[in-house]
Parts: sequence; C-alpha cells; structure tokens
Amino acid sequence: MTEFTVYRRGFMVGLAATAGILPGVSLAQAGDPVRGGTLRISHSTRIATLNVLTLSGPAEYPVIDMVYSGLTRIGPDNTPLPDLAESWEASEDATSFTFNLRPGVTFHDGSPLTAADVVATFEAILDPDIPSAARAVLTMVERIEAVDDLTVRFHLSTPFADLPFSTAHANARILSKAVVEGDLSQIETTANGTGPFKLETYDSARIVRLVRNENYFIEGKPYLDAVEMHLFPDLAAETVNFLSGDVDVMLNVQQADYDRIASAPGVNALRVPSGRYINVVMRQDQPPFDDVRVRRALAMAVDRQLLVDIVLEGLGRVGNDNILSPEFQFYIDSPEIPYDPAAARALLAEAGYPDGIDITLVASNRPAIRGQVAIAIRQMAEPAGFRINVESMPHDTYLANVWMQGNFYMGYWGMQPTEDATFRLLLTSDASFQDTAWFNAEFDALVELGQATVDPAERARIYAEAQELILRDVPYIVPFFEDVLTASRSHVEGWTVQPISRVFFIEDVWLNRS
Amino acid sequence: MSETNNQTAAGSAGTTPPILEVRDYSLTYGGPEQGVKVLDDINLTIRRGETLGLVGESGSGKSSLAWAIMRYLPALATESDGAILLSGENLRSKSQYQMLDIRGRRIAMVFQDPSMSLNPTLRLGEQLSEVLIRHRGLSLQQAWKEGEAALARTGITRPAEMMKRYPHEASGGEKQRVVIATALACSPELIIFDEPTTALDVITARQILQLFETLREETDVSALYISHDLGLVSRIAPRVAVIHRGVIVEQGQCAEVFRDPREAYTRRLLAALPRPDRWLGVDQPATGAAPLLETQALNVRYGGPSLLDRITGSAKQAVDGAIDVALGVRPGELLGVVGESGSGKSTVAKVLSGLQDFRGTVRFDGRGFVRRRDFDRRYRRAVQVIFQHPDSSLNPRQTIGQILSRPLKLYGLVPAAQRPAKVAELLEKVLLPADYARRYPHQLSGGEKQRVAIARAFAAQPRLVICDEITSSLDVSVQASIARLMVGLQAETGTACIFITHDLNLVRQLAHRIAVMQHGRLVDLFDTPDAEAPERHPYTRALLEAVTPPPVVAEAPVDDLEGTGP
Amino acid sequence: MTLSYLIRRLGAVLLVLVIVTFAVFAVTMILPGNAAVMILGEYGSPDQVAALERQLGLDRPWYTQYFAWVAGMLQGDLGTSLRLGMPVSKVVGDALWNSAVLAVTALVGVTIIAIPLGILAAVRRGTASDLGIGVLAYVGTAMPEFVTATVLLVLLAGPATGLFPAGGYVAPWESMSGYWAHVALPAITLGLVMTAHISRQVRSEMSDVLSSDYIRAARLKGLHERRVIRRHALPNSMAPAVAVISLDVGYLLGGIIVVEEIFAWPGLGRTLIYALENRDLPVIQAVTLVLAMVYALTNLISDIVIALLDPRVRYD
Amino acid sequence: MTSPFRSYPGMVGGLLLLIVGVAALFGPWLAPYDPQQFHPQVRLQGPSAAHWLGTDQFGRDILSRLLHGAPSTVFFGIGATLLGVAAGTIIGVIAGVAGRWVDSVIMRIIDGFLAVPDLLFTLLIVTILGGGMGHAMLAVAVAFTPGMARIARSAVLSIRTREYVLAAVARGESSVYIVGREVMPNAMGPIIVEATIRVSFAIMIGATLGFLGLGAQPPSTEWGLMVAEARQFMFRNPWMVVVPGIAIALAAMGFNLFGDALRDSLDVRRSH
Repeated sequence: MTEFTVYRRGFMVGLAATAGILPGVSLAQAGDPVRGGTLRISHSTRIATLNVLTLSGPAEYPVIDMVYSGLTRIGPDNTPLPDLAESWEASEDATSFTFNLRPGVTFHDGSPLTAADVVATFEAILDPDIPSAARAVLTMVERIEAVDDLTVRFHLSTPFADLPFSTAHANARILSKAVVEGDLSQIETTANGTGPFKLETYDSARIVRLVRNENYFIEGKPYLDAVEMHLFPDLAAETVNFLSGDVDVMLNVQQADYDRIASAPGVNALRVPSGRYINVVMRQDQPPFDDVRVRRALAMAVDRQLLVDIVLEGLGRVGNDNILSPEFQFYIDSPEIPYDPAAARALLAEAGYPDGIDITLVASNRPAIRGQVAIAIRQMAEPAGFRINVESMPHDTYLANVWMQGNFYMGYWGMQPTEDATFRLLLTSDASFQDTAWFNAEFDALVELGQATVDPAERARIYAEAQELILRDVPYIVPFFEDVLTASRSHVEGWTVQPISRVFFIEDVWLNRS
Repeated sequence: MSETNNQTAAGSAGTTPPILEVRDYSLTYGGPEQGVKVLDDINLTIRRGETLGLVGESGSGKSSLAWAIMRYLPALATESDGAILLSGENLRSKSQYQMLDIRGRRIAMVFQDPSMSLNPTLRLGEQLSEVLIRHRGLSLQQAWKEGEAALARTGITRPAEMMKRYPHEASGGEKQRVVIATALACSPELIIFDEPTTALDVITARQILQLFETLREETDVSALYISHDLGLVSRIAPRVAVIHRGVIVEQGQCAEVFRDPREAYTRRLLAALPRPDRWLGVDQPATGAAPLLETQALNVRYGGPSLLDRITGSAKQAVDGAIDVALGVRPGELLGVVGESGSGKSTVAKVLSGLQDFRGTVRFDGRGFVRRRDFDRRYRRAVQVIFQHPDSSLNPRQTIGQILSRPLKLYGLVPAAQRPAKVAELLEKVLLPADYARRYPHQLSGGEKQRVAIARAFAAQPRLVICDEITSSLDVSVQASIARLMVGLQAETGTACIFITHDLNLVRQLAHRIAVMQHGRLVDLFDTPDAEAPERHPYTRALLEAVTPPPVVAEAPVDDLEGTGP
Repeated sequence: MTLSYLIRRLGAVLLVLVIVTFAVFAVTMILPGNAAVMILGEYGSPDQVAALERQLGLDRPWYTQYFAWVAGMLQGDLGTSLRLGMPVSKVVGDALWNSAVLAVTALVGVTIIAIPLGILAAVRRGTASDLGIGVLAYVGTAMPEFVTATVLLVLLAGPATGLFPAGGYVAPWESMSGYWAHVALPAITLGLVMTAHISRQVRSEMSDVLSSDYIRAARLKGLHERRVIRRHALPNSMAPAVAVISLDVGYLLGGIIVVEEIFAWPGLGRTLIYALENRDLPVIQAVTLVLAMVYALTNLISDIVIALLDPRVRYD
Repeated sequence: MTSPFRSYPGMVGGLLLLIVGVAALFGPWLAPYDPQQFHPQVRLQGPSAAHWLGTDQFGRDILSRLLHGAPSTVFFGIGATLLGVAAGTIIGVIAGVAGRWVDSVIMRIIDGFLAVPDLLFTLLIVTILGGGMGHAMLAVAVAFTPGMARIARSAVLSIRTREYVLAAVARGESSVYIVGREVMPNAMGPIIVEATIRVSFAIMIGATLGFLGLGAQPPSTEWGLMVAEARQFMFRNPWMVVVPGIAIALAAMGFNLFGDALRDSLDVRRSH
C-alpha cells in the first residue's frame, strides 16, 4: 500500500573517498536488520549470460552486482563510492589515478584479491579482441600498473576527471587473474567474484540462485541467506504472480500495472525518477531531417505531457529534447517546448514542405513503449503535416535492419552515470552509437574539454554550453524521462533501485518477518 | 412336429402356434404423414422346421422386415398396427431389454457379408463363444469348447485353430461358416438369413447353401431366407414370398408360384432370370474369320518384393494377375470370360483397354502391341470398355450430353454442330429420353447410368467392346434388360464383344464361346453349346454345378419397366 | 510388422531428418543479422560486434560454418549456444526434458478426458450431452492458446482466486504438489484444443464403428450394450484414436511454443523463440531437429501401437 | 450433395461467417470512430453509450478498431489459405498424377516438411522474412503447402482409380484433359473442405503471430495484435482482451463449422 518516490539531484561528485560502510539506502527500515531468509525476485527478461564483460540485460545486472565487485560503485546519489578500492587519488591534471585496494578480500573460490587481478581485468577490458562493454568509457586509459599488491595505478592518455565513474561501470567488475588468463568463455556460465553472494544455480531458462558469501568483505553483510531470480517472460503472468505473493520482489514494474500494484495490500511500490528516455532518431545527412526546421517542427508537434500521461501513466517527467535528465550534476533547465501543431505546420512550410511530409517511423516492439510512443507521435504530429506511417517490427529484425541504419526510428536508452558517458554514447562525432549524423566540431571540443576539466564550476559552464548546442540543433527528440518502477512485498526491507538500474545493494536487503 | 396344417389363422385352434407370424404389419420411415412406407400390410407365417424364401430387389423392404422382426429399427421408424409373433408371443410388446434375451437365443441372424458382420479386431472364437456365455451362461472354457464343436458341425476342419484366428485370417466361406455356427449356437427357434451368399464366390456360395440344407435337417430350425435371387430361393425353400415396394405381392409354394405366377411383377422377375437354355445372343459369326483381337502369352504381375524385402527375407510375394493368357475374338463374336474374383478376368480387361502394363503381345486388326504405351488412339477408339459400377463410371460433374459428346469430339467423328443430334440419337439407341442429355449422372438410376455408359462406348463406333461385369451391380430385372440391350446393339453394329462376368447362366445365354479363368490362367475355352460336354475342365464343371439351374417356367412377356422405380 | 518395414520406416525418419537439417541450415543462414549483433544489442558498438563475431566464429565463410556444423553433428556434437555460451546439448536437453514433462502431462490428461468424452458423445448421439460436447469441441478448437491462457490467468491465477501460480516450472521429482500447481494451467491450455479435437475425432470414429455391420451383428446376438460398446466398439475405434492423438502431437509441439512463453515454462518452445530472437543458429537447428524427430518417432510409435491394437493392420 | 446449411453446424457456421463477412467487407464504413483516434479523457473504459465496447489505453474506440481489424484478420486467413492451397494443390496434383519416382520424391520431401509443426515452421519462415502481416501471410501459406499437397494428392489418387477416369484413359484422352476435366473437378471437394477449415487455423496462427510480435504490427487493428497489446491492461479493462479474443474465436469457429458441414454434405456416408 505504500508508495515511495525518491527524488535526488545535484549531489556533489568529486574525488573524495569516503571509506567505510556504504550508506543504507532503505527508507522504511523498521528496526534492526535480521539475518536469514531467501529473497525471490521476478524478472521478465532472460539472464542469458553471466559474462560480466558484455552483458546488458536488465535482469543480468542485479546478478553480477551481487556476485562481483568493482573498484568503485555508483551510489544512490549518483557518485562513485568505494567498493574494492578503499580510496583513490587523482593527479592534479587528472591523467593518473591511484586506487588503494581493500585488504583481506577473497574471491568466492578462496583465492585472495590482489592488484594483479585488477590489472588483468582491465587489460582484458581494453583488449580489442575481447568484446567488452566498458571499453567505451575507458578508451583514455593507456596503461594500468600494479604498484604493489594492494595498489593499482591507471595512466591516462588524456585528462579524464570521471575515471572513478568509469571504473564503476557495471561491466568493469573485477575478475580473478586466473579466470582472465584461462578459458575466458567460462565466464558465460560460471562466476568467481568478490561480491556479497555466490552463484549456486544458473539455469538461464528458469532460475538463478545465489547464496550468501560468508567471507564478504563487509562484516555482517549480506543479511539474506539466498537470492533467487525467477524468470517470467510474460509480463501479465509476472504481475499476477507477484500479486499472489509467490515472489518477494518484482524487478521491473510496467507503467500500466503500477497503480494496481501500488494499491495492492502488502506491497511497497517504488518509483525512482531516472534519466531513462525514448529518443526519436532523425538522421541529418538526408532529407527531410537535414533541415533543422523540420526537426524543430516535429519537436513542436509532440505533446509531451500527453505522452507522459497516457504512455507513462504519469510515471515520468516531460523532457525537452535534452538527453540529460535533471539527475545529472551539470544539467541545465531547458525551456519547455509547447505542443503547437499550427506553429509546427508553419515551420514545416517554411522549410519547404507546405504540403507536409510522408515518412515512416520505425519502432522495435521491445519494449512496447517504443511502439506506443511512435503511435502517439503519429497521432499528435498529424495536424502539423507529418503523415507518419508507423512500422513496428520484432526487435531482432530492428537490430539487424534498422538500428544505426534507418533515418527515422525510436531509440531507447538507459541512464548513463556521467554527462561525458551520455554524450560519448550518442552525440559526439566519434560516439559509440552515432546514429544521427549530427557532426558538430564545437560540441566535440566541448566534450573533450569537459572530460579534462577537474574544476566543477568550469565543467558546469562547459557542459551547459554543450547542452545549448543540443537544444539548438535538436539531434533527437527526447519527449520524456521515464521513472524506474519496482515493487516488493512489504516484509522486504531495504529493496531499492537506482536511476541507472545497474547497482542494487542487495547486501542491504533483509526480510522482516515479524 | 405334430401340428396340423392350419393354413390361415395360425394358433387360433389351440394348436402349437407357428414359429413366426407377421400379421398386418406396416412400417414407415419418417413421420406418419410425409414418411416413406417401406412395409405395407405384411402377412406371413413360418412353421417349425419350415424355410420361407423372401424375394425382392434392392429397396423392396425385405431387409426392413428382417429388422422389424429383430425389433431393431431406427428411431425414425413408425410402426402401424399389426403384430409380430414369435411362437405366439408378440414381439412388439416386448421391451428392448426383453428383446436382448430373445435376440441370439430365440432368433438369430446371418448376414450378407461375413467380412462386414464379423468384428475385425476380435478372434472368431470370442465372437462365437460370447453368445454361449451370454445366453447359456457357460463359463469361458465351456463356451470355447462348445464353440469348437459348433464350428466342427459347420464343416470347419480345424476348429480349434479357427477359433484363434481373426476374421481377416479366414476365407469368406470360413467366415460365413463361423457366422452360421454362431447363429445356431443357442439352438434358436428362427434364423433369418439375409442374402448369406451374395458376397461369396459361386462355388463357396454353393457350399454354404449345402451346409444350410444339412444343418436345417439336423436341427429342424425354422428359417426366413431373404434373397434377390428367385432361382436360388426356389432351390432351398419350399415356400416363397415375393416382396415389391413394401408389399408382398405373391406368396405360396415355390412350385406353384413358378409355374403360375399371378402377379406381373413376379412374372417379370422370373423372366429376368438368366437361363442357359434360352439363347439371347446374336447369330454365330462366320467361324473361319481371322481373329479381330488376339493375345499371345499375356502376363501381368502385380507387386513383388523390393530389394530390401529380399535382404531382410520378408515373404512378400508377387501376385500374378495373368499367366500366359492366349485369347482370340473374332469379328462380331461375343466371347464370354468367366471366373471367380481374383481369377484374372478383369486383369485381361484392363490390359486390353490399355490400363495395365503387361508382357506378351496383343494383336488387333493385324497390328501388334507389346507395351501398354503402344496402344494409340486408333486402337483405343476401336476398342471400348464398359465398367462394372455405373455409379462411378460417369463423371458426376458432367452432364450426360457432355459425357456422350466427348468420344465424338475426341475421335473427330461428328462436327460440333451435329453433336447434340448425335447424342440424342445415341440416347434413343439405349432407350433413354433425349432430354436426359441435360441431366447429371446422380439424377439417373443405376440401370440408366449403365445405359449411358454403353452409349458412350458405342459412340466411338468401336469394333470391339469389353464389358467388365457390367450387370453384376444391378438388380436382377435390370440385368436382363442391360444384357438384351448389349446384344441388340451388337446385332445392329456387328461389333465384337468380350463379356466378362461371374454369372455362368447369363453368359451361356449370350456368348458364342466361353473362356474360363482361374488363378490368372485360362483353364478352359469352348463353344457355348459344348458347356456340359464331358471333356470340360474340372473347374468349369465345378462352376457349372455350383450355379443353380433356375426353375422351368412359362414364358413371360418381356416388358422393360426398369427405371421407373422410386 | 516385418523387419523390412521397420527398417524402411526408420530410414524414412532419417531421411526426414536429413531434409529438415538441410532446410534448417538454409533457413538459419538466410536470417538477417547474426548472434553477435543480437547479443550485444543496442550497446554493441561495431568494434565489439566484430570482436564477438571473431570469438563466435561468425566471421568465417558460410561453407566453413556449414561443414563445421555437419562435422560436429556427425560426431554427436551439437555445438555451443552462441547466446548462452553453454553446450547446445545441455540447453536443448534440459528444455526437451521440461517440455516433455508438460507435453506428457497434457497428453495423458487429454487422452483420459477426450476419449471418454468422444465415446460418450457417440453413444449418446443426438442427445444433450452430445450437443454439449460438440459445442465444447467447436469452441475449444476455435480458441487460440494465447486467448485461453489469458482467460485462465485472469480467472484462476489472479489475486482474486489465486488457485494456481501464474507461471514457472517445478519438476515432479522436486516437489509433486509444486509440479501439479505449476503444470495445471499450461496443460489445461494445451489440452483444451486437443481435447476438443480428439473428442470430435473419436466421436466421429466411434459413430462410424457404431453404425457398422459388425456392431449391428453384435447387438442382434443379444449382447448387452455394455459389452457391445466395450468389447466390440471400443477396440475398433481405438486405432483411429491413436492415429489422431499422434497427429495432434504435431499440434502440441507447436502449441507449447506459445504456452511456454506465457507460463514461463522453460521448455523447447521458449528456447526456440529465444534462439530465433538471438539468431542462435546452433540452438535453432537443434530445437527444430529435436521437434521433427519427436514428431517422426511419435508417428512411428503410433503406427506400431495401431498394429498392436488392430490385428488387420500389417506392415510389410 | 445436400446443402451444407441444412445442418445445425452449417447454419450456425453460415451465420457466423455472415457476421464476420459483413464486418470484413463493410467494417471500416460501419465503424463509429477513426480506429486510431485518441480520446485521452476516456482511456480504458468499459462499454458506454459513446463507446459500445469500451476504449483502450489510448482511449481508442474498441468497436471501431474491431471493425477495422476485421478485413485484415479475415483476409489474412483467406489469403494465406488460398496461397497455400494453390501451391499445395499444384504440387499434390503433380505428385498424384505423375506417380512413380516423381511422386516418391515429392512425398518424401513433403513428409520432411510435415514433420515440422505448423507453428514452428511459420515461426522459422516469418523470422527469416522479418515479421509483419504480409510476411506472416506468406509464412502461413508456405507452412500450409505440404499438408495441402498431401490432401490434394490423396484426393487425386482416390479419383484416379474411379472408373470414369479409367474410361478417359482407355479412350486415349490426353493427360491435360484427364487432370483438368475428369480428376480436378471431382478432387476439389475435399480440397475445398480442407481449405475452409484451414482458414480458421490460418486466422488463429495469424493472431498467434501477432501475439508473439511477429505478425501484424502496431498500430494495426489486427485482432491477435489487439489481444497482445491488451494483455498489459487486462486487469484494468478486461474488455480489451475479451472483445478481440471472442472475435477471433467466432471467426475461426465460423469457418470450422461451415467446413465441417460442407464435408458432411459432400460425404454421403456421414450425412445421415
């Protein structure tokens, strides 16, 4: 019956190393944590792999977050916290970072964690022959050095103030050197980490079961004896199952079900504002979107509040085409873009399309929200002269045929930890997923500069300027930011999710059976 | 057996009632108003030890009467007043539950086709002994022993072995013996035989009849013997009832009925009976003429073991359809080919009509053919075939007119404009109204369809017509008219004919020469008048003995009234 | 049934499998996109995709892949799942086992229910029970599984009633009560269509048998109706019923695809859909092969059973 | 042959087909609203005077969507079946008429394809082709082809031994005439019956593909897709699931019933 909404923004992020116990993030903690019990979590996407280097599934993240630890970890206030690294220092110019490892940490197989393991892991991540998702945020790392058994130093080719964020990347967890040097394919199905839970059963078609790591490096944690991840591919069935009390936590709640779940007895629904967004991709190297007026016209033809109301069921915030959400430290408030089809039509005419535009908007069918937004945009933009033909397709077909190739389609991205990561993901000319052909040298230079700048005030100015460029050129339409929704039975204490949905702090969760 | 002869009102004088008496019985299918009356005011009586023959054509109601006696009628049957008395007890007042004790014990039934009336998945022994268990309360072992004894009485040589067989492992005759043994097992008062030999081969049928006669004498059972064959009934039943469209038109002692049939229908039935002594055919053609068609060392083999069968030693035998058959037909001649089913007579027909691969030579009109594909359109036009089943030999989606014009068009005989006239002419030739050209086959009766098939064959102006059992699926009275029609056309056109049949009596009326086939071989070939000569092949003699010589009757007027039936 | 027949039938099954493997390989080769793209999804940059392609061997020319696959097949090695990183034999083996649990449960349930229903309808032909069963059969065959499954979920698994869990899988050897609870809804969903179909077929076969001459003959022997039905009619309608059931196994193998997806049943169907979505070629091939093999073997077994039930049937 | 409408199944089936047919032919003109029109104020409503069958998550009128979806749903079934029947019949007739090794080869291959369950086959094909209504239709047609070929072949074989066909062969007719005029007109009965029944399967498979996200795609109003999209909202507005679900079942049932009645009326043995 209880609904929590967690809003956080603008926390100081820096190099300050806060040693010690992680802050408890539970909000309704009743009494002292009790040990024991099994937490059952339901999820709707498969845990297809345990390959920590490449995985990206929504349900795969909690598993590796339980099994593995990183050097750093993104905290609830969107700052890097100590994990395996007790503390770290950066050089003045931010080209060298030294991490001090926690002593006495062991892997699940009993072998001790040393600097060599850290070095081996990051070398694997940087090896172009080994697929790894974290490489994109670590490209500036030139060399990693084991100073001694418990000290690791990163040498960077360019200054990079956000390195502790990069080392907190969900796919940059520390593997043992033996694993890295052995048959790396075994990390697909086995896991030897330093996290609070050990892998017991891995059945990707059904259940993943983890048990308490008795030797976890934080005394007394985790509280739970075991965690089970149950797969429910059908969303309706998953909801029914959660409501009937067969699982304790529903990892992701659909907007359509949120109210019903939140009002069910014995349930805590949790809603966390996040920087997760839908973006309408408009390729700018071909008509009609080569003209910024067309992009602006479309932007004006989207009723953002209505989208939030009917697609997100109100569980989100209007976005105004800035891909940064208010959670980011250097976010600037962008002016509201009102729904004005008449003005949009006029702008379209001015751009040379007095009779409007016929165009096909492609949307993958997964998640369903892409298609829903596309259909809604089709309806909203019609009076403005955009005759949009929505073409939905299976996700695999979309990945194979449209993504990174099409000129007008629906993107969907999770929140990135930093401004830099966000920009480099999509918008810089050399971005990992440059799918708009928006090549802006000025913007690229600002991002480079921002990366190398340590002073927060200066960075704020630089990133503000970069955001202005985005708002001016409208490389994407970002109509809203989606809240992250999850739910737990009320006896579950300490369950929470983060805006970026990559870290879960399940070691803090306990079951209150009293 | 000491009852006095009380002709009319049985049981009225305190004497032992007759075994079966049907009194003023009528039966309607459907509602009482618009329904079809299948039995109308039936009266008949069977006394102890007596056999009554019930003769009628298909649709006459003879089987419905059997069902009525067994009290086994469909839900939509409506019975009028009247009574069915079994030894004086009115069966109509019995409940279905009471009837269970009567059926199989006091009235038993023997059906037409033993391969249909025996359960294919049960051993013959079980089907026999279950009656004994049911009605005589025997244990399984007792019933089985009793069953073996019953089988032995029906002339089965190894009854114990037969008991263990499934129906498909027994021959038709053996199966019918099992059915008869089952019927007799509980010593019933009455047995109803519903055409028990129709589905059997001539010689087997003969044996079953003999068995029937023997058993009847042994057991003194009463019997109602239903058949379409007057000749056959006359042999085994002293009294006969003739049923036509649900009405018993004539009833009496066989000899009297045959000698002096009172009703036109009976006369017609009698007239339709094929009798070898009455020649129907055309005059003998010149004997010296060269054969029109000739086969030399004709061989046909069906199937055979595959390579894999041979490797694994599976006993899969090839079946010989025809072995070294050498036949000849002279121009204008009618050659009869007889034999039981599987004798190879139809195989020969198929070869000659170009439907079957063969080895050997077929010579026709001076030309030789050694492969099926050699038969060209010229041959095919000259040699036409008429099939057994009129229901399936006409394309149901074409009108009679279309069917008959096809050979005219195919062989380029008649220009398109004159075809309708020619079709009318053909129809007239086979005694059908010209407006039948617009009808579809399903609107015609069986006999009419066969006439159309004949017309189609003659449309091609053939020199030889092959008739493959063309009368055997027709009613008796229709058979005769079809045979006469064939002969008439032959006389008119001078066409030669190969007439394939299992009916020796019929073929002796028509054919100049008769070929007898057995197991794929031609075993005998003779001029028809020599049929009873002593030098005939034993098999020919057996066939001749098996067919019932029809009773001698007065000549009846020949009036073709078939086709006017319901 | 001769040895030659069995050899030929097995040969035919083998031939069928060869054809299916060819077809499947051709099919999977034409599929757009490859596993590397699918695995990395929208976070897969071109260089990562390239690295993964190298790692998975997808950068080799198609004929090399083909021969590698065939060579593996011949040695009984089905390869490694591209997506799951596990041996295909393990992935598909587990799924096959789970599907078998569901399919066998459904099939046994259907057989127990549908055959008596069909017989009842045939025996009581034209009565209210016949009509009722007939209507049920028509409705049952016209309801797609996903509709049935949804209705069942709402009615029986929803919080309102909560009679059954909404999905998931518990093996019978883990917990019998858990197994029954979990298998009930998917098995009912699958079973409904089959019950409808089989009972209709059995009714029609049984009606034919009941109107046959030998049943009439049996009745006219004065046998009690019970014996007529049980001893005379039933054995004769069983062989066609077995044939119908074996045909329906083909349907069942298709039906589990949807049902497993809805009820979170970790079987072949879901494995297949997942493999298709991820272009996991070895798994697609293996699942298709297994399904085809199961179907072919089912038909063979049903033929053998029919031969045992019906003494007339002889194969040679 | 008696009229299939004489029997109760035939009558009910015919009535259902009439309803579905009217919806398929005139649905778009009968619809009270634009099926894509949002009515944000009345989202997820049950039946009301304004919206007889309620509204969906965007406030779109369900009745209008249903009526607009009728043509695509029904014509999907009919189109897929027709394609499959045409291809299957051609193959089956070739096999049945040619006989010998041609028949053996074709039938072995057909057996191979028949060993793959319909839905699986369809899934494989539709995945290659990439989803969508047209591709799904093609896939169902391809999946139907082997089964139809088998039925066409057996129909041809049973007709081929009829005496009127033998008569035509004996007459020396050409193969084309025999197949076209003697065999096919009579073999069409079982093929048409099977095709009618298969339309109902095609509708259901189409809906299932829509449900799996491989068939019709949003914003199509295809019924299977309507159910799939509605499942998310089924507890908030059950009408969204129930209405198209029942529509699919009724359409499938109509073809099924009618096909059965047609079979009975063609088959004398079973018509009593």
